[in-house]
Order: sequence, then C-alpha cells, then structure tokens
Amino acid sequence: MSGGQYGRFGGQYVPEALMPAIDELTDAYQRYVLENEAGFMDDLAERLETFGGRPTPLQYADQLSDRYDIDVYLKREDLLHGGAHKLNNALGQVLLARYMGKERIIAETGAGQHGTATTMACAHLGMPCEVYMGRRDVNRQRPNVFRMRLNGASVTPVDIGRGTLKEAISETMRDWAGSVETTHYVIGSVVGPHPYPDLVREFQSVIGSEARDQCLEKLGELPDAVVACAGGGSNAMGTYDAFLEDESVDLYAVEAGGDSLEIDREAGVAPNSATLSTGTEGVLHGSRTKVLQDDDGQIMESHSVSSGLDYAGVGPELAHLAEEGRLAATPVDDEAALAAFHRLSQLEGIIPALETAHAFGFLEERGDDLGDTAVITVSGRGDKDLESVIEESFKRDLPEAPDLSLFTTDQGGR
Amino acid sequence: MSGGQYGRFGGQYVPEALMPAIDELTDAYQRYVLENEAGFMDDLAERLETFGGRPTPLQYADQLSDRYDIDVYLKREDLLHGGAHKLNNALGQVLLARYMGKERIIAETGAGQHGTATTMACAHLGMPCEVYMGRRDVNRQRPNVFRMRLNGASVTPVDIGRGTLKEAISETMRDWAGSVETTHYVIGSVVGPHPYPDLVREFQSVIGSEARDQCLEKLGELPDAVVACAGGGSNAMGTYDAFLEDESVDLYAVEAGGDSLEIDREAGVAPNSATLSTGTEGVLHGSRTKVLQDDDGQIMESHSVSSGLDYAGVGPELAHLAEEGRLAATPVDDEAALAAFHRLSQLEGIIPALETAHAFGFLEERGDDLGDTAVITVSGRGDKDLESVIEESFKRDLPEAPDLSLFTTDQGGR
Amino acid sequence: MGVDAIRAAFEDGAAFIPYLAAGDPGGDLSNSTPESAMAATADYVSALVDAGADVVELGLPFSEPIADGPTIQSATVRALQAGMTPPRYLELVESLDVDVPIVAMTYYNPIYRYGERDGVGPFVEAAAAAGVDGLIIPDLPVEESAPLERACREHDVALIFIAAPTTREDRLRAIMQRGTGYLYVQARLGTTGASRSVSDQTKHTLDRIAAYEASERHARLPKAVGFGISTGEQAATVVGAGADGVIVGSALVDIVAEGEDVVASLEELGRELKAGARAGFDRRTQ
Amino acid sequence: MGVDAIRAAFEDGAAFIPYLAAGDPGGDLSNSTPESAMAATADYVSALVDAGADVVELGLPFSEPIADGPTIQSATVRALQAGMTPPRYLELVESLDVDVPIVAMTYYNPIYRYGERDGVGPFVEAAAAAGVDGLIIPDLPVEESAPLERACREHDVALIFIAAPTTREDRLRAIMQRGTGYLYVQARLGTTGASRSVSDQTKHTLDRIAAYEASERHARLPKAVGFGISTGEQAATVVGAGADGVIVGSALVDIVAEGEDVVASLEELGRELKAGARAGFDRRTQ
Ligand SMILES: Cc1ncc(COP(=O)(O)O)c(C=O)c1O
Ligand SMILES: Cc1ncc(COP(=O)(O)O)c(C=O)c1O
Repeated sequence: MSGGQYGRFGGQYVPEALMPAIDELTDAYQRYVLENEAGFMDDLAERLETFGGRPTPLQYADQLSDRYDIDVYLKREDLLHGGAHKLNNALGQVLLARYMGKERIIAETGAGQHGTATTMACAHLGMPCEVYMGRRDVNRQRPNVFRMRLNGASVTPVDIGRGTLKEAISETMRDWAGSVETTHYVIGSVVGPHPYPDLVREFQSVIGSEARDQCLEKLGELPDAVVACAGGGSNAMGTYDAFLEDESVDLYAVEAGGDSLEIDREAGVAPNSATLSTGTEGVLHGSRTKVLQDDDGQIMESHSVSSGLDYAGVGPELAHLAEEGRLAATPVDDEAALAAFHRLSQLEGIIPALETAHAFGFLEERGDDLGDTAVITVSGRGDKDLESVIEESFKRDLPEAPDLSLFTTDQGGR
Repeated sequence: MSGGQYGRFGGQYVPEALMPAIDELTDAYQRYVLENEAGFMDDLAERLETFGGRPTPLQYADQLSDRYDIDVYLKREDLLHGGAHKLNNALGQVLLARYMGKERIIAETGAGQHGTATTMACAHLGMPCEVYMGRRDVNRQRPNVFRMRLNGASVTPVDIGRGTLKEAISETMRDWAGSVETTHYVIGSVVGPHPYPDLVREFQSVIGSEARDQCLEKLGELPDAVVACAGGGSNAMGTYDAFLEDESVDLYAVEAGGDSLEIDREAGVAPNSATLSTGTEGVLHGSRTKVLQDDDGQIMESHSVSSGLDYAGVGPELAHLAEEGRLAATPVDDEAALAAFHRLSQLEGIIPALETAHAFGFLEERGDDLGDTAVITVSGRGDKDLESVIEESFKRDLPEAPDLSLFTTDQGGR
Repeated sequence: MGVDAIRAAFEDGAAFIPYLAAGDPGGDLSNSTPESAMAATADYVSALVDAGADVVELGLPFSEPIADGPTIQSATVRALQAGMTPPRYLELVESLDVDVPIVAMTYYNPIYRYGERDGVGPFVEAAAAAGVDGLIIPDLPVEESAPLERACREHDVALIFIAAPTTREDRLRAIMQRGTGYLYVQARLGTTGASRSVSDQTKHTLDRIAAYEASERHARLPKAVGFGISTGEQAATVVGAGADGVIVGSALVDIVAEGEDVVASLEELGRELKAGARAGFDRRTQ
Repeated sequence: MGVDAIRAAFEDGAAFIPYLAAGDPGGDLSNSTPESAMAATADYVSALVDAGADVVELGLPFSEPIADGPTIQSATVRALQAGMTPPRYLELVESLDVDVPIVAMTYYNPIYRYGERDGVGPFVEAAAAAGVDGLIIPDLPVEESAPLERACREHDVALIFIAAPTTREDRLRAIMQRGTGYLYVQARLGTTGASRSVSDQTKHTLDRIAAYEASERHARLPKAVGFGISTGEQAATVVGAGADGVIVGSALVDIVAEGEDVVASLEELGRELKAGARAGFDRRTQ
C-alpha cells in the first residue's frame, strides 16, 4: 500500500508513467519541505512575507460580532497577493519545482484563483507556465483569465464535459503524462495522489498556524469554532491543521450546496458540490476519497455558483476527518452564499470571493450556536466574481443586492 | 493669510459656507491626528493593521534588479485592502469623521480606488456614503463602480465636462456646500483647501515611514532613490514624507505624460496630466498650486490612460517641493506606462494599477542612473484596469502585450 | 461710480439685483459668435435695468463653478463655448449703456491669471477701467482675500463677501468689517439655483446680522439676499424679513436658456421681482 | 480461458491486439440505443478477430479518462451517452461469439464501485463469469494494486500492468513480478492516440525489459507495445524491435467514429496490422 493514507482515504491512483515523478516529488517534499534542506522553507517564508504579504491579519469583525452576538474574527487571506489563500500553495510548489530543477509548470484552475496564484508565482520565479481551465469557468471568471495571460502564462480552455474544474484537472494530468520529465504539475488543492494532499496542506497550514498564534495573542485563548469553506479543501485543511489537536475547537467545513442537495444518481447530475455531505467513496484524480458519482461509478457533473467550489471530489484527509467526526461538514446553497456575499460587502467592507461567501452563509445560519468565539477564514476576495454576482443576484431578485441597473448597461462610449 | 502654506502654494479657496467645516476639520486634525486625542491614532493604527493589512512588505524585485542592475525594492501598497494606498487616507478620514460626530460621508473618485477605499471604510465603520465619479471614469473603471455599490454606497455619475476627476471633485464640493453640517467630505489626495493636504499626507505618510524603517532594517542604509507616481500626489507625498530630511535620498514624482507633453493653451486641451512638469500657478479646488490651465485661467481637460492620474491639479506641497528642487518631476507617457504594466506583470508577477505602472515606466527610462538602490511604491493593483489595458494595448499593437484575442470575444454563453 | 455708487443703489431699501452669465448665448449655440452672444447679454442687461434693476451682477464664466448649481453651470458652459474670455468680458462691460452699478461675479483663478503677471492687480485695474463697480468671488473667504482687498481699495471697486447660514459670529464680524458695497446673504446652504420656498434660515441669518450690527459702531452694510429667489412673492418675503435687496440669478438664466422672447420675459420677471421687493419693504416699514 | 488463454495468444510471437471502446456507436448518436451500440461493438470485434486479432481489449468507459487522448476520450463520451454501463458491458462481453481472449480496459473507480459493496471483488467475479480474461487499469500503479491482484488471482483473470518510458528498474521489477497475462509497454509518454512515428523510446524500453528478464529467473511475460501505433509498418518496426505484440486503439476508434464501412475498414486495417506484426517478427527472427 502506498503512502499518504488517511484512514481509508488517500493513495496514489495514477498512471505508471507519472509514478516516477510522484516518487521524486515525495522525496523532494520530505527533504525540502519537511527537513528544510537547502533552506527551502526559509526561502519560501521570506517570499511569502515580501512577495505574498504574510502574515495576514486576524481581524475582529465589529458588525458581524454584533449581528450574531459572538466574537467573530476574520483570517484575512483575501489580503494575500493575488487575492486568495491559493498563493501559499502555488508559491510553495513553484519554488519547490525550481529546487527540483523542473523547467516548466502546469496547473489546472477552477475559479482562476489557483491559476492566477500559479502564474504570479511563475512570473516571480521566472518559470514558463501553462494553465488549463474549463471553458465554462473561462467564461465565468474572465478577469482571472486576463490576469493569467498578463502574467505571461498560456491559458488553455478545456472544452470537454461541462467545462469546469474536474475537466481541467483531467486535462492537466494528460499534459503531465506527456511532459512529466521536465514539468511539475502544481495541483491547486489538497487533492490528487499522495504526496499532493500532504504537500498542499503543509503549504497552506500557515493560515491556521498564524491564526492560532494570533488568537492566543489577542484573546489569550483558543476560539470555540473555526470555519472555512471547502472545495477541494486546501483552505479548510490549511485553516484546521494547527487546530486538529485542540479538541475544544470545533471545525466546520462549509461546502457548496448549489441549487439543492438532492442528487439524481440516475441522471448523473449533482446540483451541488457538497461532496463531504452528499458524496460516496470512490477514486478520483489519483486518490480515494468522497466523490459525487452515480451508481456506476461515473463522476457526476457538480454545480455551484462559485467556480472554486464546483468540484465533484474533495481532499482525502477532509473525507477522513469528516468520517471520524473531527469536523462537521455543512452545505450552504447558492442563494445563501450570494446573500452572504452582499452582507459581508455591506457590513464589513470586505467583498469576498463567492467561495468564501459560503462560510459566511453558514455563519448566518448557525452563528448563534458556535460558542463565544469563531474564526472564519476569508479565503479570497471577490474582484473576480463581480460580474457573476451581479448577474446571479439579478436573476434571483435577491433582496440583499444593491441596484446596479444604472451601471450595468453601457452609458455612452468610453 | 490662512494656514496650510507651502511656500507660495496652499491656502483655503473655498466658499464661505464651507469655511466653518474646514475650521472644524482643522481643529479635529490638530486634536485627533496630531495629538492623538481619545486614542484616535491608536485606533486607526489598529484598524489599518487588522482591516487594512498593514504593514505592507518591502519586497526585493529579483527580475527588475537584474534588468536595471540596481537593487530595486517595491513598497507593496497594492496589498492593502481594496488594492491601493488609498485606504490609508480613506480609513483615516472616515474614522476621523466618526470621532467628529459626522453622519454621512461624501467623496469623489477618479480611478475608483479612492471611492472603493472610502466605501469599504464606510461599510467597516457603518457610515452612509455617496461617491461622485465622472461618467467617463464610470465607464473606464466599471469594476470599481460595482465594488462601491456592493459596499452599499451610492455612486453618482457626473456628466459635466469630460467626466473625469476634476468634474467629480467640483460636484462633490457642490454636494458639500449643501450638506456640510452633517457631512464630511473625504478628499482622496493631498489636494483641496487646508487642512486636507496636510491631513491626507499625514494619513499616507505611513507608506514612507514603514519603507524607511524597512530599508534601514533590510539594507542597513537609506536608498538612493525613492520613486512614486503622482496624480493628486497622495501616494507620492505619503512615500516621500519620511525621507524629506534625508538629503542623500533623491525623490522622483512620476506624472502622467499622456499622449504628449505639448499643451495647446488656445484650444484649452492638455494631452497629459503632468501638472508639475507642464502646469502653471493657479487656484483650483481650494488651493493655490500648479494647474493645467489656458491663458484665461480656465482649467484644461487633462488626459491620461490612467483615470487616477487624470487630473489638472496637483497637491500644493508637491508643487512647492518641485519648485524648491527637493523632488524631480518626470512625465511618462501612456504608451510607456502600458509597456511597463506588461513588464511588471510578466517579470515580477505583480499586475500593477495603470497609475503605478507610470513609476515603472520611469524605471525603464532611468533605471541605470538612480544610484545603487531604489524604492518604488507599488501604489495599487491592476484588477480595475484589465479591460482598459487590453483595449489600449490592442489599439496600439503593443509588443509587450500578450495575445488575448482567444478570450476577449465571448465564446458561447455563460 | 465704484463703491459709493453701489451703496447708493440701495437707497430705496428694496434693491433688485439680477444676475446673468456674461456671453451666455442661450439655448441655441449653433449660430452664435462671441460678438452676438455679447450683444445679447447687453440687451438683456438693458431689459433688466428697464425693469427696475438697481445693480447688475454679471458672471464671468470659470470652468469649475463649484458654488453654482446646474442652471448657472450650464450657462457657464454655454458662455465658454460661445467664446467668452476675461478680455471680452471687460469689453462687454465697457460697452454697456446703463447707469446702474455693475458687479462682476467670478472665481479666483481667472482674475488671478489675468494679464501679464500673476496676481489680482491687473484684473482689478482693468475691470475698474471697464466700469466694473464691485466683485464677488465665491471661492474667496476672508482668509485669502487680503491681496484682492488691497487692489479693490486702490481702484475703488467694492469687494462683496458672502455670509452663509453656517457663518458664526467671529467669521461674520470679519466679513462685515472687510466687505464693501453690500453683504451677499446666502439664503440657504447649497449651490445657486431657484427653489420653491425661501428658508427660515434666511430670516435667522438676517436677524443675526442685525443683532451684530446693533452691537457695533461701524457703518451699516446693505444686505442683499440671494440663492433660490425666483418670484416676486419670495422677494417680498425676503425684504420683509429685513433684507435691503434681493439677488436673482437662476430664474433669469433659465429664461435666457429657453431662448424665447428673452427680452420681454426678462423684463416681465424683472418687474415682478422689483415690485415684490418694494412690497416687502413696504410691509416691513408699515 | 483466463490467464493461460492470454499467454497462449502470444504463441506466434506477433500478436495483434486491437482496442475498441465498448458501446461506442460511432459518429451518429441520434439513432443509437444501448442495444444497437452493443451489437455494433460485437460486430466490430468479430471483424477484428476475422482480421487476425489475437486478443481484444475492450474499453469500459469512465467519465474521467485521464490516460486517454482526444480520440478515445471522444469514444468514451459517445459510449456513455449511448448508455454504456458496467452491467451492459459485461452483457456485451458475454454475448461475444469469438474465441480470442477479452481484456477489459477501464479505470479504477467503475470497478471499485461495481456491485452492492465497495471493493473490486464483485466486479472481477462478474467479469470472469462474463468471459473477461484480463484487466488493464491505467490509473492503478503497483502501489495500489494488491486488492485487485488478489481478486484476479481468485478468479483467474490476468492483471496487466503498464510499463512506461519513465519506469526505472525498481518499478519495472515490481511490475514484471506482479503482472500476469502480458506487459503493456507504453511506446511513448503522453496519452493514448495515433502518431506518425514510433519513438526510439520504444526500442529502448524493450531492451531494458529484455536485459531485466535475462537477469532474473521467473517466467517471461509477453510484451505488447501500445500508444501511437496505427500502421502495419509501425507494427513491424515495433515487433522487429523485440515486442511480442502490438496494441492498436485510436486508429481503430477513428474508423468507428467516422462511421463509414466500419466493418470492412476495421478488417482491412486489422489485416494490415497483423501482417505488419508478422513481418516484424520475421525480420527479427531471420
Ligand atoms: C477564494 C477561494 N476559496 C476557496 C476555494 C476552494 O478551494 P479549496 O477548498 O481548495 O480551498 C477557492 C478555489 O478556487 C477559492 O478561490
Ligand atoms: C493606484 C493609484 N496610484 C496612484 C493614484 C494617484 O493618486 P495620488 O497621486 O493621490 O496618489 C491613484 C488614484 O486613483 C491610484 O488609484
């Protein structure tokens, strides 16, 4: 049995052609990341600080705390360069690839946040880069496509299937199958074959370890609840990792409830991406985990209003922790996420990513029974989502949304 | 003679109706800002840290340093919440308004960065807010319009004149003339009547004082050159202030050279916004300063590809420092700024605001004779400018720009 | 003419002071030349004087009219497009064939920039020579007015300050002491522009000024109320409340903008306003 | 049948192993039913066997075919749209009227999820019963294969591993020791798909395997080369370089996709490939 097991989950289900690279990566992970060989982790920490903007603050949220009558603290990953926690991992992996002597970077992206983080890291480190992105996501997250191209990367739209993250990952694996000798594949979440789930969690764990220190420093104690949205789960695992042993701290993984939690396994369609809540055990993209699949083991098309959560799988370690009861997975649907997006924008002056907004939808639902203090990770900012949010809010006639009719139609030329 | 004189520049040229508010503000500035009454400055510092993300890093720019054979350090104001240095001032003023018991905030905006910073600060502090923005800028900086609305603020397009910053300021002053008793006007740069130029500089001086400390800590010495782009000049003054007494440090203010430096005073059109370089003494928006004006003293329409620099005036203190020779004002034209935008995006993985890009255009022109070490303020990030840059680069067939044709036309519906 | 002429214009206790934007060609710009626009303004001024105007305020357009509302902003834009400049403005004033004082209303920058050297001296000298009797500069508070005061004193031009509803005692004192000609009492907060009702603020401001005057010994300054007055009834109310005159701008500028029967309409409204002011005076002194 | 039958299929030293996506109805989906698509596949298999196929690889479609190039991805999408499922797949295999071994090629998840309980046992049992002689699971490296090996041993189903150009000695050893039936030698890096030339990598890999075999004492495993072979000449080159057989997929799937004279065209290309393999064998053994 391979390394990288989390209870029943994990593993390395990849083509033989990739296994040597996976082994090489496992070795590099051990040496550079875990043992800080050649001062790798120091180099990374320095770059995360000066290029990335770490540490990110832990902010007391005045208005939300009032609203829910609980002390709400925000871990501000949205302030990271690029606008999301994704840089922690992307910079780590691209730097690792450089230490490993790789010459080219490939990556998949859903919301485009991992893609932009990767292209930014590649530009910063002078590495050529190609990013695969589902066609549907290309259309949903146009600003991020521009950003990737502006950073000098190629962006290859993937037209297969529904054109979201699942298809982009599959396509990137295909590229890697042909280019593995010179190329490092920067996976964007705690998914994929071992050692990726470990590696990505390790790079992201800076979120939680900073937050934990900041709590102790500011509050003198640990929070009662730690909340993070989970797509693949890198934000969630990065946030939880430092708290795993703190048994008094409840961990909440907020998933994309999409339109509905009803899954039509016959039709092969999941109107949500709440894999921990509604998925079943399977093997996808290199690891055994919870998966949205039909009765024949075909992976279903997932749905979420937020591209970054729109994925039929989830990190194996999260699947394990959920099964063990160490964390509670709770879905928040599209509409609640959109409402939360507007609420945070208006009440706190923070425009969150739609992914992030799910965590605040959870707070609205459950804010009153989370104890005295909750930490929520603001995994990213919402600049990439402006157009989508406007459109989706308008479609739903969302009461929380401001009127934008004056500005959405073009008023005269530029 | 009023307070707030910088040599021949400065003053308080405003309608009588506003003078009592100006006096009140002068008093509040003295007490809260300069004397830290009621712990105002501590409160602000705490909020700038946890809400805003201060301190911002001083980053060594590997690739630029290589390119120009000089140590280039970037002061990363683009990492501030909202994406530009503007929050330093906006948060300061909105908080000050709260301490003063004001009930409503108004602001003008050009690029929308000051507007979004102000609306974010207002949401954060629970203040109603209205922002005036020229119609042309509304169209050029659409994402920022959305952000302001999402923060719950009103955005009022100004249709007068060419619809840029100048018109927006005039219109905001008109609002203030009627609402002055309950309303604070948050000016977005070191312009306007005294005490605004002092007040805004004071709030922005955190940029330079951090940068100076970071230099001493990292380099053990001061830089030879400090470079900042200047529209109204808040980024520039905020960057310079801590270095003013350091005579060995050369200060460069990079202005928007627009299409050309030729000014047609007959036609009343300035194809640039390089006020320090091409302006003449006059009185605009409350203070005596350098102004782009025709022979009759009518203010000219300025031009820059970047909304945030597109202004016919400049802060009086900058005018004074330029006249005294303490700083060198140098224009960089639209095309050089666009090229620099692409260069920074590709070489460093930082997509700058178009305003900021001007400073890097200067570096490209003069990088080789700035001494051994230069600090450049990255005043903001470019997310707001993606569409404009693509369009303007395409129009010019800019060799530095990536090909975006694959993505700019819509490929199938959403 | 000069400062004394302005004081004299308030003799009947109910001065009517119309404002027009100089060189505003009105609605249809297409056929206007600088000369035709100037000629039109001259005609309008005559009509208003015929209607009973005691002083005429003539706006010299500035590109950033921050104290003006939409009506006068638009007139400013039209006048600038039609070619109005400070030299032409002075030509226009010189050409006027009326025997009431002319007050130039403009912003600080155009007069600061006038002539070969910076500073307000050249403009005031030229203005006085052209027949300007007074100046109103809405963006010039007393804090910044010393150079202009000096030039005005030298050339016998009145410097008229504005007192706003927000102006408190100390500032009122400075304004009253340093202003000449008359005191421009701003009826309400905001920018210029016609409004439906005259605010209580006006009465309050006038009372405050009266109280101040009673407590001081220097010469009394006529008080003309402006901002928002557009009807004879409003004029009556304002003068009835203690004003020595009314200033009417936007309502007249609107007539010019519409461009139909301008001379007749100006005269008609002018008569109504002058009559209203007199009626107010009568009410107060009965 | 079973493992031995597969070994036997390599007896002439030049095996031709075609691959088809089961239930792929070809270009025109509109009139296809699951039954018609299955019947078509059965016809195609017969044609290939008539042409000289020694083993047939039948793809059980999976929604995430990460090891496949565009041609087989498309066939997978068509087959799924036409209604192919694991139960139907086994029905199809059972219905085949050919006497060559059938190897099922699919990904891990469908076989893991087959049946009432998780795990690979149920699928292997059902597959063996339906007449499947071997399995190729491209996303199952030896690290994860123990459960499947056990089930295959129990049901006499060959578990065929892939050796890639990147596979180094230690991994090659494990693959050779644990694989049964034959060794799938991946001709080049990348995904499945026809290509114009057979790479030098193939010869190199075959030589490495031969060297390894010479140094060890356990039973020799036939080596079939796949990825990119589409012509008789390529088949000859590969077998000439030491392979015991050629695996051809995308070139045949292309014929199905085009949908014209499919049976005849498959037979024609099948004959060319078999002849090529034989020619290569002759060249090598001369
Ligand atoms: C801002 C943000 N948050 C969360 C996610 C979800 O990914 P993960 O669960 O790996 O953190 C994404 C993915 O793009 C994202 O952009
Ligand atoms: C990013 C950025 N930099 C610079 C400026 C110019 O303003 P200032 O000169 O006041 O810093 C702006 C104005 O909007 C801006 O958005």
